[in-house]
Amino acid sequence: MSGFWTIVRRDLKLAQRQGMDSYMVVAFFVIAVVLFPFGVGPEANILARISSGVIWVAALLAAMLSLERLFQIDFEDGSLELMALQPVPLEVVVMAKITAHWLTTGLPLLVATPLLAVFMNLPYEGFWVLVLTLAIGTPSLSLIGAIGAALILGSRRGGVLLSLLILPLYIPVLIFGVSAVDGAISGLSVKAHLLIMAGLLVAALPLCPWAGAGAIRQALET
Amino acid sequence: MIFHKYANPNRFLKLATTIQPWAAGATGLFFVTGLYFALLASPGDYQQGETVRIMYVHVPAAWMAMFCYTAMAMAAAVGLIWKHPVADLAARSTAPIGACFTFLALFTGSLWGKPMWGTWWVWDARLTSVLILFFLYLGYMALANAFDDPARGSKAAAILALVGAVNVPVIKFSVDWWNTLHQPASVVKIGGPAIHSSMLVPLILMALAFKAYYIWVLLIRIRGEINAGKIRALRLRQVHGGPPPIAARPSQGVN
Amino acid sequence: METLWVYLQMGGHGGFIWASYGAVLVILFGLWLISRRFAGAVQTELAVLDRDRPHRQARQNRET
Amino acid sequence: MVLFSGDNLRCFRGERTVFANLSFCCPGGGALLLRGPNGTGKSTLLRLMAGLLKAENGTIAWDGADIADEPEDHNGRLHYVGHADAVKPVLTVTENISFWAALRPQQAQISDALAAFGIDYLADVPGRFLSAGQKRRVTLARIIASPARIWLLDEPTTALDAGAIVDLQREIARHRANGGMVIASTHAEIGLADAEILNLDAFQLTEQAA
Repeated sequence: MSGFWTIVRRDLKLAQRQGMDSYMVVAFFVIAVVLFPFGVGPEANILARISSGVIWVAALLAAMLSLERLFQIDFEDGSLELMALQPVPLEVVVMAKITAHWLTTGLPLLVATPLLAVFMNLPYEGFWVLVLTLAIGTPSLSLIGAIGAALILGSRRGGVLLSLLILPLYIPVLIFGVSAVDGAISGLSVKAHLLIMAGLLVAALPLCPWAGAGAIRQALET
Repeated sequence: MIFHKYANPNRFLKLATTIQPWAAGATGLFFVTGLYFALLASPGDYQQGETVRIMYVHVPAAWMAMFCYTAMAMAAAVGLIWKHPVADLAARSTAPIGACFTFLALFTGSLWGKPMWGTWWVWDARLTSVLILFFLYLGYMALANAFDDPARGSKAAAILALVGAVNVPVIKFSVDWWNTLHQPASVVKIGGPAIHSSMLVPLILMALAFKAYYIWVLLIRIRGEINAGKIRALRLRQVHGGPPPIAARPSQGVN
Repeated sequence: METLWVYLQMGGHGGFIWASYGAVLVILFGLWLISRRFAGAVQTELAVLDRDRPHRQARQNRET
Repeated sequence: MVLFSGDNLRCFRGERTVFANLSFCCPGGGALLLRGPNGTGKSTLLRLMAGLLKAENGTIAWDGADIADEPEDHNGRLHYVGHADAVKPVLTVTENISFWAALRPQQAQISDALAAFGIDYLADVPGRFLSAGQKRRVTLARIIASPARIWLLDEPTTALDAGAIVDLQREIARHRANGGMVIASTHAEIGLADAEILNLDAFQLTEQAA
């Protein structure tokens, strides 16, 4: 387990020294959401109606933005193959990198969400549910995205390819995230939605590091 | 036992050359009879009128869309687990065929929807999941062709196909759930409980035609892929073979 | 002539029906054509390479 | 006595057979030098020994046990130096080295490792300021910073100057005196005069057999 935290700490340190990444993701998130009032008009009730969906979609795109570099840099400078040659199982390495990714991108998104909820006129009833669904949902996004990030290693066109691979897989998380918020706004119970989202996360926790490690192993075979 | 890389593909090539004419013949036969029944020998539906004829291509195409994805995922699994070279190529060759059928299912569905529902597209659960399936095919094909080494592309794409296969039921479930929340008002339940036998005949014939077509084109594509692999091996040998080996060791004869 | 026209109209929905069948035929034929072209091109290239191989070997043998 | 050995290896990569019928054997304190022209699979063999690649045929064993059975155990007893240096530009030399050492069960003094390659004066310099040769020294210091029995060195002398090669010679001699093994592909003189030489040219497949 010490290997896990060693890698998490190192990735956080790298993110902090290289700077920008977290800010970029949050800035993208905010700007993407702010574009919508310009697109659909400033009527408060229309914004309120679409707010949960817009915030979720923007969060999803923002989380994906930084995924391309999750393994890419370590792959290019040889760090990834050295990590595969440590006594730490590669699945643990992948899990550690996903954790660091979530801490540097998912968490800042969560912090920025209340501000955007106010911008988008989100009804008060949906406010905390939105934050809660993002808290449960963004780790799933990082986990699923890691598979895509591992698969594109060494390919010719990384970024665009990644979105094509990952976005369809994100749809379930998006559906349950948004419908939980909508349910809360119209006064329904959101327990079922949240439980399903938690279920998705629990299923992704073992499966995604495993698949990601498999993808990295075959990428290192070249 | 030394596993020779091209022993299997060569045997497969022989098999393919025998099957291929039969598959071609079956495709032609089923297509002609299927089209005859679908367009001439079957009556219009009392409820949907002549537009029911679209069903004879739409439904088999949707079946094939699902079937091809399953076949692709299974071939990918075989390729990953048993490292069977032909399985990799089969998965890779299935993808474009599956994508074409998926596109046809969407396109004909849209053409059916306009006269039936008065709109080209509804976010009905079935249409939506087929649309996502189409995206999964596109992602698979893009990944499989994104590497300089095709073997590497096949492996990466195989993992994606399996991840997708795990996800397809989840996506289906979530789309169904989503759809019941946002039920569009205009959807008419199609098909009905009992399907008349006069409609069943063209439906089955077209389904068989599509399946035979799949086998036929699949064999053509796999044959192409195998030969492309041989070409790459020959080219690589030109590059890496360099000067002829000095000492041909006796133990390395043809195995 | 009249009956053919009635038949082609398909009770007013002819456009949709013929477009569906047309799309099916065009796409399936197109995919078949592309696949065949690909397989054919590869086969030709392989034949050319195979033909050249004995020459290369013979030349190498002469040199050694 | 422990033995690191490979038996009847055949490797298929990038759609061609790189080598076949290759066997090797390296006892504790021993050294193996891989020779052969470009493209004969020296790097491939080292990656195979590290467990990054899987052989088409044949096994690699440590003390008689297949390394594929317990890959993490095998990782714990080897160091691999490949073509890439894996030096992070934003981390200092010490941070770079201590990260890799921290992932391993045994650790030596980082300062000793730096001193061994004469880069102790660079300890607090971020990686982005280092020259190619200095980065190489950092990579080599990494393998000193945590002891491991097997050193797999793929062209370790790339970008190294004469002084650094002397350092490498001394460290290899010390490593072997402690019972370590060195398997290297290089044409430079790195104190492996008594090493067994494995010429990969002998394991190429002939045209008709391939």
